[in-house]
Amino acid sequence: MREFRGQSLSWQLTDGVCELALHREPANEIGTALLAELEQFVAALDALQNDVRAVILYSRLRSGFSAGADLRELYRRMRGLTAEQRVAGVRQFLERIHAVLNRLDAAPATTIAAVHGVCFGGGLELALACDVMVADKMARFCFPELRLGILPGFGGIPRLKRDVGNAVVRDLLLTGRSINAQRAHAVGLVAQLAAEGQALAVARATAQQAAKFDSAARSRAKQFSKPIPYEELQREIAIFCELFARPAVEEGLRKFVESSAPLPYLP
Amino acid sequence: MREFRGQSLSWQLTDGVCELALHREPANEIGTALLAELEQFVAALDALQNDVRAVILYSRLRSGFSAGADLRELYRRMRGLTAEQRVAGVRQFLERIHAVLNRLDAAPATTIAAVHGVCFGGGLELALACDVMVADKMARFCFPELRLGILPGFGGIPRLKRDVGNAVVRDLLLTGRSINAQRAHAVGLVAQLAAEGQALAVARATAQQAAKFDSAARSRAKQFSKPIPYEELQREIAIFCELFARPAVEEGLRKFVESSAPLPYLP
Amino acid sequence: MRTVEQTLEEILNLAAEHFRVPRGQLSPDDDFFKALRLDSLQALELLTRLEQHFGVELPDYEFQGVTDFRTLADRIQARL
Amino acid sequence: MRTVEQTLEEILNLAAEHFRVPRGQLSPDDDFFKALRLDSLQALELLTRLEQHFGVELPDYEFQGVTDFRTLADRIQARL
Repeated sequence: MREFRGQSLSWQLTDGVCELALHREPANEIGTALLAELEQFVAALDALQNDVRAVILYSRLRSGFSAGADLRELYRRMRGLTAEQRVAGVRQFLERIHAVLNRLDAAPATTIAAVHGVCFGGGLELALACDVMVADKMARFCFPELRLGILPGFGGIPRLKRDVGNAVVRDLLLTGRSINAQRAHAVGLVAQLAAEGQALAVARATAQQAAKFDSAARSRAKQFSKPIPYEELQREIAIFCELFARPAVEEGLRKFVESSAPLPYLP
Repeated sequence: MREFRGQSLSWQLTDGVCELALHREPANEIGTALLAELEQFVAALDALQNDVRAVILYSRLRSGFSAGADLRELYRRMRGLTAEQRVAGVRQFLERIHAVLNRLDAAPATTIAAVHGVCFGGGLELALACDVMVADKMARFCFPELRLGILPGFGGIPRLKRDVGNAVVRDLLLTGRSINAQRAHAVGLVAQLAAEGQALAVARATAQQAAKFDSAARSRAKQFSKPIPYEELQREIAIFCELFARPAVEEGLRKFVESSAPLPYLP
Repeated sequence: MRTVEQTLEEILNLAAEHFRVPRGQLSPDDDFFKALRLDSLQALELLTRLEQHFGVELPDYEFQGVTDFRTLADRIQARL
Repeated sequence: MRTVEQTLEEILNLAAEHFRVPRGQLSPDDDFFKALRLDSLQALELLTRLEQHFGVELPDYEFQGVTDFRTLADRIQARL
């Protein structure tokens, strides 16, 4: 299969470059629907690995790359369940998204996230699994999870630690503030800045370049230079589930879901 | 011996500061000639270790610090050899340059690379073995190896990983692009920026300061703070040799050597 | 170095320009979320444009904590 | 915010000044590697001066991929 058109995302492979567009309204929230199509995508990436030399992930929505986990769905699903059932459900979801992001992380192709608008929580975790981040100057990055009594659950902390100094990790995690693209570029998280609306064009030029390289050299160099923190990723799931079991989290999610504040991710 | 004048480099020791000038035309390409004089230099550094408190590496050539490995020599030497002979030859060269860079890396003196112009491939790997990098604002840094179907072979990835976040490593390695001195400074690779033509002057002031410190404190502090990734360095040699054995590499080298493009390192 | 009055003036100009509200309709004590009719995405856009214009960083919790332009000017002034 | 025409004008001025070519001799559709008679070091120097002047980063592969000043202006504009 050289192309896929789904409900939440679509992709197509042309001349060695696979472009994956996220288009789940309102802001590419990552829930069961998007997850299922991401699973199909990484399976296709494996099957096509001799043909795919570079991958671009981007969003077709005005709102941005992704606002993160689908908290509305999460809240809906957890209501009426026992604490044990909730944790079992969330653990299963996390195991699935980790499997997807680990495969993306280890893909032999060069993977590029072309980011604009919001890149929050799970959206940032998806971008962090890619090799190279290109960002529109208006993009913003954030780990708001502590506001909900949890921590990033899609591999965020282990992967952020891989990319930036620990002081930056603590800044983002412990204040929950969002940083702009210039700051993300300055600390090394973002490789290239693009003018407004130009992230995809800049990512395409980079993908064209990466696709020129010899496949064996590219994949061996990536494997050698990009460590995947599997052990920490497993520990993250355990800590997430431990925090998630507490009643405070349901209350935090309820407030978030019912909020109509201008910055709803801020409790 | 307090001074040395060679074909490819010269050095002299004055008041505890050893200045090493690279001057092999056209761009301090690192081949067997420069390697042999670097070996003599690190041996002298050992012998003089009670007298050398700081070291400055710089280039006397207009083109820059170093354009990297001598690919013309490499191509010349490999022609007519069997694949096995080629790999054996390149492995021996890599073992020798690694021994030099490991000794420079571990030298008890404070080592400063004063960089201007091109600092590419093996040139960047030489600078990365030093403690402190001072850069002229016009300097550029690059790992172009993937363009030739190989990866940096003089310890580049393990040492770059020591100095900057993994996102920066992947940006440089997987796109092969060159970054300017401001970007190298922003991500922490370069410690100090100098005006055009002033890198050596800035490095000298830094060397004077470093030379004031108590030797035992300086060398123990360096040893404690600067890990040398010996195991990864060995793995790098193995991966390089594995990639180097493929016919695509000879073809890539031939194209490079025969190119008359304005940016010949770009395929 | 800007005075806080200059900062306030620049904020009002920037807001009027980017959110297409006549400058004369905005006053320092307006609730800017309401005066500019900002949704959550536009609030973030305003934050980013202010950060770019003034060359500062303003954490969301400080931005969120104010509503009128005058207090916003104080918060930005504290970072200049 | 610069228009692409302003960007182009600034590129031509910068190129003329740094490579000592009369500004009148350079036109937007010239092959700049040829018009400025750039060797590989000078090409990198031009890239660095453009990056410094515009406060952007322009990867070599994008710079290499163009020859005329007009296309170069477009590439830089996409980063401003």
